[in-house]
Amino acid sequence: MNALQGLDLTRQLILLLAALVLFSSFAMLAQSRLVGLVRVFAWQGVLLAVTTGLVAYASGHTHLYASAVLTFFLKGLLIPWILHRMVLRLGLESARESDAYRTPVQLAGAGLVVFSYYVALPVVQLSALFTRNTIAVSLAVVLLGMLLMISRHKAVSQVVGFMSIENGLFFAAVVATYGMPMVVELGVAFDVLVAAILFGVVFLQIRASIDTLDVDRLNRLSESEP
Amino acid sequence: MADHLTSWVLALVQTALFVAGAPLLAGWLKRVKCRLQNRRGPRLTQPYRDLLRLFRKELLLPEGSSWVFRAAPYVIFGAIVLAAAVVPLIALRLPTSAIADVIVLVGFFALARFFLALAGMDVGTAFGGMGASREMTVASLAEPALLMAVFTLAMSAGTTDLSVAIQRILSSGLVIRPSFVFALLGLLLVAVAETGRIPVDNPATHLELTMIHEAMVLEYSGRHLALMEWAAQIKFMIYAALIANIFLPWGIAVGFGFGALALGAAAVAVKLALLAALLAVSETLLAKMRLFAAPQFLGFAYLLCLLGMLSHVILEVGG
Amino acid sequence: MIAVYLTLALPLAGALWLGAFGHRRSAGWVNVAVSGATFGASAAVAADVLRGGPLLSGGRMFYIDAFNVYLVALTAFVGFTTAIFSRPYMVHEVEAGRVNARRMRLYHSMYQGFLFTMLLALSTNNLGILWVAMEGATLATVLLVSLYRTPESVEAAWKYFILCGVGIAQALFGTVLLYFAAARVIHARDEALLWTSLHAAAPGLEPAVVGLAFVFLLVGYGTKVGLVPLHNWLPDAHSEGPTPMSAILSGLLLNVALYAVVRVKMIVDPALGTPLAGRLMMGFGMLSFLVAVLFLHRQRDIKRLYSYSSIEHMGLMTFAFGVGGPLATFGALLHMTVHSLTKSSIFVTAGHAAHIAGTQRIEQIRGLIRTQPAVGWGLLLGTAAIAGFPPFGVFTSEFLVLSATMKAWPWLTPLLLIGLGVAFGGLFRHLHPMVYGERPDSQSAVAANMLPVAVQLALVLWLGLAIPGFLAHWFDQATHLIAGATLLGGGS
Amino acid sequence: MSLSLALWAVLGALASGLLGLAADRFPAPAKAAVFALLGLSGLGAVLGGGDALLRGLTTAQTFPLGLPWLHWHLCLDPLSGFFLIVIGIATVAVSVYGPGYVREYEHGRQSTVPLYLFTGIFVSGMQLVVLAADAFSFMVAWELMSLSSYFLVAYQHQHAANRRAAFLYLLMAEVGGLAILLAFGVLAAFGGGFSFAAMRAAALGPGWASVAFVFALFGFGMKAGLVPLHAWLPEAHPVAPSHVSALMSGVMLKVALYGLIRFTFDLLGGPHWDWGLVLLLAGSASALLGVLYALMQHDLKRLLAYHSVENVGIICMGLGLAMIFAGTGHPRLAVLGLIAALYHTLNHSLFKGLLFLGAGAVLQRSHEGDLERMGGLIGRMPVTALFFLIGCISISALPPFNGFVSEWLTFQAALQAPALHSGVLRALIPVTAAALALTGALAAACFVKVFGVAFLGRARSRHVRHAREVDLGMRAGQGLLAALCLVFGVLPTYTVQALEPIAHQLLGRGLPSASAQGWLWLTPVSPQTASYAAPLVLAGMVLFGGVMFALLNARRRTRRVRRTIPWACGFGPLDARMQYTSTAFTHPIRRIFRPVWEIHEEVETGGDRGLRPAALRHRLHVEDRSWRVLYEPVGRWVAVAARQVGRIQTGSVRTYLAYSFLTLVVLLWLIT
Repeated sequence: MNALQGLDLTRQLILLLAALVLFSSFAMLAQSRLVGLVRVFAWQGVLLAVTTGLVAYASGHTHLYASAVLTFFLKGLLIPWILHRMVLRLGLESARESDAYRTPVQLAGAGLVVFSYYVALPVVQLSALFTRNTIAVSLAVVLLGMLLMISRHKAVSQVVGFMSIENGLFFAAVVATYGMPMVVELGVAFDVLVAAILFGVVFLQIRASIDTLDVDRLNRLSESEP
Repeated sequence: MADHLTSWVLALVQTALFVAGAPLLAGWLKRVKCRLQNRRGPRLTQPYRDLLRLFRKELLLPEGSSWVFRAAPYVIFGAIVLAAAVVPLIALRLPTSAIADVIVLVGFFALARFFLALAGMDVGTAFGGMGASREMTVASLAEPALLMAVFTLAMSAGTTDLSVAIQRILSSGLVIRPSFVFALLGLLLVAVAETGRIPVDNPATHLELTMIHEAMVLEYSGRHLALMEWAAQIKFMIYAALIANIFLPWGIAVGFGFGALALGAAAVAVKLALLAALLAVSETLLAKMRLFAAPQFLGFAYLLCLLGMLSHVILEVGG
Repeated sequence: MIAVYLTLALPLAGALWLGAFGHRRSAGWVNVAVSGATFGASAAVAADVLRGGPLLSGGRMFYIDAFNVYLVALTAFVGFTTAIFSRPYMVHEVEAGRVNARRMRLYHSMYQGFLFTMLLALSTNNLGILWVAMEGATLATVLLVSLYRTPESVEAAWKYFILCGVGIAQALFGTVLLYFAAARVIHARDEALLWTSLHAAAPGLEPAVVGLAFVFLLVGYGTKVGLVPLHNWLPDAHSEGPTPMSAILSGLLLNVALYAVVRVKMIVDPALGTPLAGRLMMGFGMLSFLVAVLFLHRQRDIKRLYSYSSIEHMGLMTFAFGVGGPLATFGALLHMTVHSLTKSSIFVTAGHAAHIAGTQRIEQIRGLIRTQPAVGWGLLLGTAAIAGFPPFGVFTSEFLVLSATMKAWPWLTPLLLIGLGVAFGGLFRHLHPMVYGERPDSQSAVAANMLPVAVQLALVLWLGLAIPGFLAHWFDQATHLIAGATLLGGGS
Repeated sequence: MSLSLALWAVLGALASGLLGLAADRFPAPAKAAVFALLGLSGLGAVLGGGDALLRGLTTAQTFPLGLPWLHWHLCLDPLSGFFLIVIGIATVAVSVYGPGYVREYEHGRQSTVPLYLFTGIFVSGMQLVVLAADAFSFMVAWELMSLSSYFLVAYQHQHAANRRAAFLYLLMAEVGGLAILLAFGVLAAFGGGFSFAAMRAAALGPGWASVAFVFALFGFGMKAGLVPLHAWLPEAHPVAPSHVSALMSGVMLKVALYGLIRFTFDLLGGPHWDWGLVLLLAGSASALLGVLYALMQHDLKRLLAYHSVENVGIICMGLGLAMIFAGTGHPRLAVLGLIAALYHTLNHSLFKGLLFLGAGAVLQRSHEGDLERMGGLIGRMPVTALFFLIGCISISALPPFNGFVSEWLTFQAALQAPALHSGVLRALIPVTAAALALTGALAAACFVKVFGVAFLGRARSRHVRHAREVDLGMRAGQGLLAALCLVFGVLPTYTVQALEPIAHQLLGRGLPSASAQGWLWLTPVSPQTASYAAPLVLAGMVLFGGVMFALLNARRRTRRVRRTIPWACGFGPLDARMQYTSTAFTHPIRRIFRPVWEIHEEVETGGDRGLRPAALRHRLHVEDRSWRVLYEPVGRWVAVAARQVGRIQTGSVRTYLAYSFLTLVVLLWLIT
């Protein structure tokens, strides 16, 4: 915290980036085309990478640079690229999510942001306003990611939502705690990468078995009366 | 010791009196009844002749019957005579009455009935089964009512020993207890049912659809039948003696002096004669009822006995 | 310490080797051999701990204490016995044409990979690594769930992946928050996620953050434990994957996830100073228990049936850990052991039963005792054991949990008892027609190796009759760690 | 000494079961060894229990089994000694009877291994229950008993009805076991430990004590078959192999009663009178409904099982009276009630065991379990018939056999009601006694039916016509029990004396008045109040009946008898179908007590020929009302609840995500 005292501008920038990350989450909620969704997701990754770099610069934790680079390649390039390829390969370029409930979902998203602040309020009483805000934002991004997953029918959208949850908590890790220990961070990155690849594999399997990527069609296994 | 022996001898004599007197009571009953119905009626000793004749007759056994059929008359006779030995007839404090109390007495009757019903079923005819079924049904309703009456008595006398109970009633003098009135009425009804009299059963009928007791002994002949009949007569007398001596105990011998015993014998003879006459009157007035009216009849008996019990608990002891 | 490394290295090496050669006919044996060696190593770990107390590796990377040592051994053991079962089972699957060579490679490799992640999660001292391992477990098994490529199995895999993925992501958020709280107290950054340091520093952590973290961790790992209403992936994944995987999922993964929750609770309790964590666990545990027992009544698939039973038992354990106190904790620890032994053996038997009948549908599995007595009796005894009949060990642990509940929360005991009764009815109403009766013409005996089942049930029986001294000692030490009081020292 | 003997008995039974594992490979030696060991085990139980009972000793021991801090406590005191005897006698009889009986299964399609194995475990479980002196080992032994007997019930699982019965049985056992556990839990929570010693020391308020009692009554009552928890019993007991049915009905129910006695009289401390009232009423209801339901059965073993419900009711009436008297400060009378209950316990195990063995003999020889297809067996199986008749007389509570004595004692206890202060109790207890009288009379009716229909008359089916007498071992097994029925009926004074140590143990005093007049006279309260001289009764009956027999049959001329055709209303030769059937026999009772059962009766007349129908079809189903009232609703509730809960699992992954999301949000909201 002391290190940040004199760097007002950086802090402001980080807050701005936080706002942008949050905005990108909303953009994802608003985006109905899959291709667009993946693109916004890529931007979120990039924003994350930039934030990481900025924090690294501000805090002087050099390992965060590595993290920033990793994030950029992984979340800004590689995973969006994988997803994009999937979309193309599955012939979903022009696929759109249905527009039903778009507005309520957006409003719910706004509510979630307020809720996140409400939850974060008592948490960091001792901490500076800045940290509290970043925690709240990352919490909001996590919750918005879940909202995205709940409100979307397409498997690809759900994956994007999932990845954006990861982005949210990664954001918290970077901004609030200057990243995790390196070994953990590497492990997490590895897991995320494997997850992305596996998602691709499962897409193909779903596609092969039910001929669509609509998750609402995956309802054979249930307990309620047919 | 001599006293001990005397009492045992007396007990045996009393039992013998029971056994010997039972046909006489039956004859008396029949005679009174005939008179009431404006018939001449047989002689008082007719039942003895009947028994004698049966004893002399050839024994016929139905085909397919087992040893149960042959053993039943003896078991029944034994159980009933044993029951007779327990009931005070002319004297109290006899040692035999300590062998069994009134509950055991009921048990003896039940044992006799058990074998009677089995014997009825042994032949394999429809009659036997029918009689057994009806007998057991009636008995299973009569028995709780009987015991309820007995309990009323036992609770107010504080004992189930008949001899002791009668003694206590005697010693308490003439007290009109509502419980006893109810119990007496109940017991009368039960006795009617248990001994197979009108209106529950009719010993004189052989109409296939109505008989109970006769249906079971239908296949008996000769000495077996004699034993069965005799046992039934003794049973009737036991009930009569019970009612007479419990509710009107006066006259019964408390000591073993000759005078007391003679008085006891005379008193009980009068009481039994009156009771039999009363029954004859009721049998003349009433008609036999349907089998399925019997539950109501016995239910009423049970109710009376229950009332007796409750009035004892509530009126005589106090809450 | 070498034994610990060996325990981890062996399955990792096995995973790599089998990834390359797992399609060979000998792969099943290799799988058995590696698992057996791992079990041997884990036994050595256990012996080490028994002799010298808790082990802490050089870089404080790994930590084995009384709480996880028996879980390590148990995990390796169940992994081993299931591998024995898996060999003929998968041969049968290959012969039936349900699995091709490539998938066999995947299967064998991932089997070892899964074991590796489980053992890593148990033995690591770092909550971050714990998370990585848990996520790794999901990743290792997701393709196993869809191994048969039927629409149902793909669907199950998707649900498994998404729900566990989201859950585990929440756990990561919780971990981050914990790290955030710890960073304030522990200044060496690399140590702030070490369980040993966290545990030592726990009373100084900021309660608000820790509370928030616990919620995320509970929901996250709770998803993997199968707590209602986060359990929905569990029956699907268990029923659609190959049976050996169901056995190790039920016998191991759920345990390890619960282990993670309890480890976290051990930090959270001193930090919060309130019974919040326990109460939440009790609530989730009870809810899971009650809902799962009702689900048991509606099942049509044998493996699904037993997976709901797993939810029920995990709920009970969570509840017991939530109740806290030495008696309940001891019971819960014992229950973890006996449940995983029993349940994995049940799944093994159910797998054979499904092979016999050619389907997993309960209504088509009939007359097992007549068809193949070993399988029929195995299923019957296993189910009796899991339903909590003495002298099997499940009874002992349920007895402890119940009596602890009776002391602490008497009015909750009737709920538990009703639940156990309903669960029993649910299990046996389906079990009865399966094991009893005449053999249908369509069924015939299959090659089955019931030795693992017999060994495991015998162990459960042994635990029900008497708990061996060293195990009781560990349980007691773990109880001391978790509940802060021992049972043997001053117990009733 | 006595305890180690009892432990050897437990081990013997266990070893017998384990030896049974070899039955597939070495059938003959395994069978011999199994039953020999079982018999030795029973003998050991009788001797060990007898030693403890007669000498009034209490010996305790712990075993390093069970929980690390709660080893198995085993203890043999007079109460457990008595129940060991009960178990032991039946075990001995079964071990003599068994080898002949299982011959039927040896060449059947199922292996005899489970039969031997679980019989051994079952017996050892029962013995262990009465020896256990802490809640944990008690529960282990208890459930061991339940589980192994369940496997025996399911032994002949090819019939769907048996499977259903077994399921129901285990379900009830589980539920009952849980209730017992709860009862122990309440005590343990107050007493600070699970050993019986700690529980005795528990200081409970009356409220908690009543809670514990209610749970115990529910749990043990379920096992014992108290109405309305009895419905499983007549389903389960009859479907086990008959010698096991004898053990289940004859002994296992007693073990449940042991639990009840142990729990209420010993562990809970002084029983309250209101518990006694509850037990008395439950007992009366069981006795009466049990016998009424039994009357309507025509499956022999099922009928016997319903009679077990009845007899358990009678025993509970005695126990209830004992509790009422003990709770109102009349320990002497409480002892009377307790001894009556214990005596009936012993008696029921004897005659019910005997009857089940007899039923097994009939079943084995005729392959008929249905009374309506039997008849005339007395000519074909005379020895079995005689023993069965003794059983029938005993269970019908007729003098001079044993069933009568214990019912008589129960009546005597009930008649001491005037000693009580409460007018309600004074009035109520005789009414229950009258219910007992009704029960006894109905039981007699029922056994007239059983014996009359099964053994007397003419054979109703081909199998029965060709039945033969069973082998020596099976006859000996029955003979043993039949002889004991007579012995315990004729020597009640000794028996009551032998039971006194239990009264000393539980109620702190004995019943010296019972035998004050010498061995001939049983005078439970005082000679003035009531006396019963069983030996004289027997002698008198033999005397009077015998004298008459001798007199009448002495002369040679009278010894010859002629056989004639019985009168059949002139419808030609007598036909087996003309006989009264079991259903017909009970028709009057069915009409009188109509509301007790659920009766589905239909009469179909076929072949429309006006007033003379060519075919007549009568269908009668008499069902136990407790199904409709108690069991079906529970099943329905569970089904409804399961369906409702099933709705949450929709199958949609988005819904599931929403659950996860909402859980998170709610929890976050909760903690802030």
